[in-house]
Amino acid sequence: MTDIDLLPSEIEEDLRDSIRSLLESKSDSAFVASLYDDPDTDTSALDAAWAEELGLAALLVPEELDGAGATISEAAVVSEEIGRAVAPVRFFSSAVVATTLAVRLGATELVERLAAGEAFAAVACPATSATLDSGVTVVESGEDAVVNGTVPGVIEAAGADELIVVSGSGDDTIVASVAAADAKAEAFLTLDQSRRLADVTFADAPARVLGRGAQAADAVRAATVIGRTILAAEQYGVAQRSFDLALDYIKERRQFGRTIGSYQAIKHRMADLWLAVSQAGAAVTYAARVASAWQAGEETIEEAELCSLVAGSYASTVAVNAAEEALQMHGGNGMTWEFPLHLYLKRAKADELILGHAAAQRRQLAPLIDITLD
Amino acid sequence: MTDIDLLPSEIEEDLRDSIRSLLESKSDSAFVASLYDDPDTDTSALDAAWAEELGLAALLVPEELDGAGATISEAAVVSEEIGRAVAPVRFFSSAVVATTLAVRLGATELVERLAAGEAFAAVACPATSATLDSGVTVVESGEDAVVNGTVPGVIEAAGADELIVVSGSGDDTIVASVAAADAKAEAFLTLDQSRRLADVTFADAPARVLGRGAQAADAVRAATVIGRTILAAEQYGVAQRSFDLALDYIKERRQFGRTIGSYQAIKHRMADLWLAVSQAGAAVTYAARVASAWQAGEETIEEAELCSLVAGSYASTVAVNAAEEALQMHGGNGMTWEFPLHLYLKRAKADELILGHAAAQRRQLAPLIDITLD
Amino acid sequence: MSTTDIEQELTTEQQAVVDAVNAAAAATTAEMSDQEKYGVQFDHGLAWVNFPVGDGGLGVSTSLREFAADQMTKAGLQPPPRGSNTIGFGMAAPTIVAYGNEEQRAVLRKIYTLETIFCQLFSEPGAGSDLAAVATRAVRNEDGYLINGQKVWTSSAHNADMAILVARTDTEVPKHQGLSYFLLDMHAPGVEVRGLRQITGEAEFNEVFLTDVQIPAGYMLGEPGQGWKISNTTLNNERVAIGGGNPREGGMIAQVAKTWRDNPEYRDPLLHDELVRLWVEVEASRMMSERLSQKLAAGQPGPEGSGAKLAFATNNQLLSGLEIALSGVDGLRYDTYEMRRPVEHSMTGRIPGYRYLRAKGNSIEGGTSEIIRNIIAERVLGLPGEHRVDKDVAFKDLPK
Amino acid sequence: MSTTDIEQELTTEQQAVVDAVNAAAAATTAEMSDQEKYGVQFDHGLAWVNFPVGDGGLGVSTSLREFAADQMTKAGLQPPPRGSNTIGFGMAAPTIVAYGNEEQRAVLRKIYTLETIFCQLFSEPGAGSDLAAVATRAVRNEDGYLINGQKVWTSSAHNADMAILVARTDTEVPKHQGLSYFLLDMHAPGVEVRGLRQITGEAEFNEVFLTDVQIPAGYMLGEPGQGWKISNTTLNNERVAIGGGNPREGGMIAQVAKTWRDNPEYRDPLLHDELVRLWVEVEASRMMSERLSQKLAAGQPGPEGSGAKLAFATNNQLLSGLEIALSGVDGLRYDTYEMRRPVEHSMTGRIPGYRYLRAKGNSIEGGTSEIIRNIIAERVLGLPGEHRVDKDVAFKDLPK
Repeated sequence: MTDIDLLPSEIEEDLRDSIRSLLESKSDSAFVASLYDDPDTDTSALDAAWAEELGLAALLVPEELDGAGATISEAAVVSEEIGRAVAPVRFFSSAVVATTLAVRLGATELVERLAAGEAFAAVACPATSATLDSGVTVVESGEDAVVNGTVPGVIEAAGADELIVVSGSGDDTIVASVAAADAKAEAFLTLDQSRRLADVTFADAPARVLGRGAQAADAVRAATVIGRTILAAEQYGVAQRSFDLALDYIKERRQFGRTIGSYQAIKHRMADLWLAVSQAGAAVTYAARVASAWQAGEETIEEAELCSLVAGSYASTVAVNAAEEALQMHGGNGMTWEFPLHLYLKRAKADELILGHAAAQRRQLAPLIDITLD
Repeated sequence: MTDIDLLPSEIEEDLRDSIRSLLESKSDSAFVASLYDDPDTDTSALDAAWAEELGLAALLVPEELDGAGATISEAAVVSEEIGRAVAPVRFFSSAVVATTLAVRLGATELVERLAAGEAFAAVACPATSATLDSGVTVVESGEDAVVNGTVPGVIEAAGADELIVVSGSGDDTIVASVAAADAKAEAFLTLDQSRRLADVTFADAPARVLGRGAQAADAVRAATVIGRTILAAEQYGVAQRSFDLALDYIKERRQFGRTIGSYQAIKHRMADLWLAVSQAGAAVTYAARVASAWQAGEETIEEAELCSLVAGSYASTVAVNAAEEALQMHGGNGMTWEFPLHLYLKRAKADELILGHAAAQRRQLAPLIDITLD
Repeated sequence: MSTTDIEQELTTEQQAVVDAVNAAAAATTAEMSDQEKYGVQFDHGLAWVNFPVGDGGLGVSTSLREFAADQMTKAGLQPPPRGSNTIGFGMAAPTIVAYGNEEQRAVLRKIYTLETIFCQLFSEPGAGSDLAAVATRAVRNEDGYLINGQKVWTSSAHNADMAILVARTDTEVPKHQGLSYFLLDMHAPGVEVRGLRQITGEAEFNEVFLTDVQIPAGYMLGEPGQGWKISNTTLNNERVAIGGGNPREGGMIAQVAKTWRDNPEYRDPLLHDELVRLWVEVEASRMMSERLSQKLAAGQPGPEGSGAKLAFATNNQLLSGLEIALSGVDGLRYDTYEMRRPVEHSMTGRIPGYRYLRAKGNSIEGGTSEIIRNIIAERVLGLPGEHRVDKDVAFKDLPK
Repeated sequence: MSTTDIEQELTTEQQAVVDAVNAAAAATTAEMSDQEKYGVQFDHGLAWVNFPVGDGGLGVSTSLREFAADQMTKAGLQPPPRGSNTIGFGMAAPTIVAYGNEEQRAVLRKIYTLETIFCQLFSEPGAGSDLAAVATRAVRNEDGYLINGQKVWTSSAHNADMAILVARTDTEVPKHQGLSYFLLDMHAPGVEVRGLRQITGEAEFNEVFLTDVQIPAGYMLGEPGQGWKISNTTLNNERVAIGGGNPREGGMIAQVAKTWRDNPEYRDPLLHDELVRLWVEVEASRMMSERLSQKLAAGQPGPEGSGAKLAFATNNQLLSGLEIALSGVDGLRYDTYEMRRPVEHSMTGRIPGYRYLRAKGNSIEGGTSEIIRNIIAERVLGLPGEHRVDKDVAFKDLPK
């Protein structure tokens, strides 16, 4: 194992400031709440701001493809801030998972459109699936293919310009891309409206093959490991902000003449929660640094995968606990639409299932740490 | 489902008083602790007192066999008191499980010896097994049989006069009895010295067949259901007494000028624990009453089995939690040999594994409540 | 168990009930409106048999209520649905009969006949668990009292005709001493009701803004300063009677077990164990409630009621959280976030996401789980109360 | 990272260390006893380089301790094993150098040469978490102080020559003000040491009974009434430096993972998930400690230390409890309950039952988990302290 530096770099802190102030100005909690009342709320200004102006769509694109060539750690900081703001930003689905697939498969033209913020892509797998597999039929013919089937609950498929389909495993893996116009993506009302889902139907949809075989399988694995790491960072952001909101509230709110933060039962629960959130933060930073080291050729993908599963399974549970505890500490106010807590609860609960729930992730981790059931 | 009365009967309360005062006089915590220092401490006076004088060895023996013909509910009260006193009393192994087998198989002569308190019996299965199966070879020849094999960790095998062997399942079930002199029972030092275990070896041991086939299988099932119910009652007794000890302590012990029971974090944990212990008590009483109704022909064995698994899986976890919490609330004093808490912790932890840990019991329960995995 | 043996001799009180039922049945005709029929029942003392004669009762013991209900059913007398006036029946009536003067008690008949629907104006943004922190002012003037303030968590306020109200008449004394208890006409000028939107999207409850609302002096229940004492009478009546006789696998566990059975594709050993574990928790809790109801029937009140509320909240939250994971992508579908005002809420009618969100309120409404744990620790276990800093300070001097 | 580049210019302080090491090496001969060699190191200021000259130090900054250790190793100078005098090195020496007069500081050399082994007499049966409740009396007489009382949880008391002692010199003032700090000769008449048997069977710690023990007046450290302040200096030194650089799957998790791997017959999907979940917990906790040690190295102290202690206790207890279930019948075998006095305890050398019982102490020793949660809530999160009733009352008037 390499020595992993866990303290924030100056670049990361600058990036954090940029994305935080962008989200504060363009995606405050009232804006996020408006997506629940009107799913068609216009988010194009926000899209342009993060993807193009701040250049985050190109963050993980290598410099040789005119991207920023940033590290996974830098992307994790962005994701953490998105979690803190429960922002309706397609960073995870388009700029991380889809972009990683496109970069790794050398789909240069697609990478360029994504990096420029001109287009967004979504990987067509069910939001709650532990893998990126689309579960549809892909019939190849040279560089082209035809796709048939339905994928329920695809993250941010509505409004995406390209839908990436993953089929098969190992040497039989195929990754193909379908233009949005050639598929039907029906968005539905989601528990968490800050990350909308859609049912996607492909009916003899024409597709372009981006990769196949072992190379495609490697790309899918890389996108999964990186995606899980970035998602864990988001979950940590949700957890930390929920905790902060609760801490602020209990320091102010008085009942029986004392702040409720002076009651020992509350204090002890907050101490336990602080520990859990702090550990989640450390695990996430560690996973992101290891993934960065792997990207730089200084670490194995096995280690990056292991750390992503540690961070993912841990942060996913902590985020839900933090949002639930924060709501309870707000008492009746926590149950109101007016307070922003519900936005965190909904995001945390939906995030908990993305790329597999915690127990499913632990089952993936088990063989990597030689604690097998059979 | 019949209407189950959950309030104590007068007979039960009288029985409770008798066994409690017997254990207070003959098996206080100093006596129990002495079994850790000298495993050969003489318990014959205690054996005579509960088994013969109080007649508890005959409690579950039908009146037509000169027993007390008591209900499972009455036996559960005895067991609860044994748990409250962490008494080294072979009620569960000999007077409940072995006696139920002998009664159900019509082994009249054995029943009479057991009922009179002249002899004690143990079922030769590993303490932590979810079934009574001995896992040894039994070769029949008419009413006789020969037994070969080793059974690790048999409850109270050392000092038993008869070892009951269970082999096979369904129509292939055989239950046989081996005289202690014909087997080798090596007691070992046990985490919980109030219920000692022994490794038992049968080498061409002559045995008497008590029952075979479906009748034997039914008897084994009945003994398992009743045994689990009685064990759950003991676990509830351990839990309730651990809770009581903690409550007494935190009302007296002062730190920082206040009783530690005045600190809200402690209060809330005690409230949660009170709830769990109270629910365990209700589940145990319910299971015992249903088992009594089944014995009286007014309930099905399926319902008795279901309730025994509810009570068993629940009380087993609660007892460990209660003993652990009680120890923590005693601070440093809880870690000392001088305070009796460790006796409860050790009994609760060992009991947790008897007849299968809680998750194993839940797996047995699942099909009975139509929540199956496959 | 509750039906008397017909052969058995009736007690004097039972006989009084039987006589009243017979008389009411004789006085009831098929042509009467429901309201008129309820009026006949009230006038014969069958509204609340334990209330005094003239207030809708017969002055018999409370334990005869169930007997009276049975007799009424047998005689074909249909009582009004309590759910149409929950606060009226459950909170206003017992409080008014205990503290109201003759004029005030006149409303009892209208409560029973459903002419006057009640709501409750107790909680405030700054007074939740700590009800005695009520800041709504009631200032004496020549016409009575002028009310100003804001109330919250009021159910059915938009349908209510009258309210029971706690307001502060004196800020110079400690907080528990300066409260008074009023009846309030919800149609009076200055009463504004707004739906309070919840995290589920809908508004089961309301905020009520009271701006220069004039109340006649005669609308005060009891004496000035008795508000805390009287409101505790009301809240003690709020405590839901613990069921007993609940079916196995009822409520939320039934819903989630059904989801499990209906969705084999998302089964998983961990989720399986968690579901069975919660099934056992709910069953153990049910048995504790069953025991409590048997104790109550045997005249032995027990402390398990608070425990049942705590267990209910915890189990509902864990189960509804689990159900989402058991539903795959469908667990993330939501039906509607539209701001609606439901007549009543049901945990089983909608989707897993709604149940998950709504169940979060179970550990807050009717006393937070933290307050319940305090109650168990102090009243059941006999542990010391929390340190209080607000007992001897004038309300106006307390930090807000 | 800590070794300096040889090419690099040495600072003045570093040069002083190098000079002292060279001089000590020159003064050390192969014929010397270990004790003599340690004496040479002390006399050259290499015992604790940050201590003043004459007290075993060179008066350089604390950060040079690691540099000095490296230089000594390079020069072949072997320091004494700290584990042979843990309390002497870790607690007594820093306190004595801070508060001791010249005569008292003379013991520093004997601590370093291992001639004087120290133990600590702070906790009492009635003063655990609440150390300021110490009731052991120190009464002034013409020969100094007469000590009476009982101490508990004293490790190595039966091997110790000297103790650091907190006792009460004044009962008329509030509890924190009446304490004083002493050195005590453990061989003095009236000092009785008894092993304190633990739930594991053995006695790692002792009770120490002090009956009319006479202490010279010169054995008091600091002034009368300074005991609380000085003992806090000591306890701050007790805080174990959080490791950093700990290996993955170290300690208890290594043991339990091994048990899993070695016992395929008891595997079960639930126990499996619980083990992997705890593996993840321990790994997350390790990463938090790793980050803390990096922050400390970068001069940014962080609050994670208390969290690491809390997590350690919880994880050890859950893991050791799980290990018993993973071991089947073997989980119930115990090796010995004999009352022994182990030199040191190890979690990995014995059987699962021992680990389960011993780990229960992890949430009590060195500050209970309840105290740690208070510390996190108050010092890290800035929440209010607990209500105190004992701050302004004379010790003699406090309820005991």
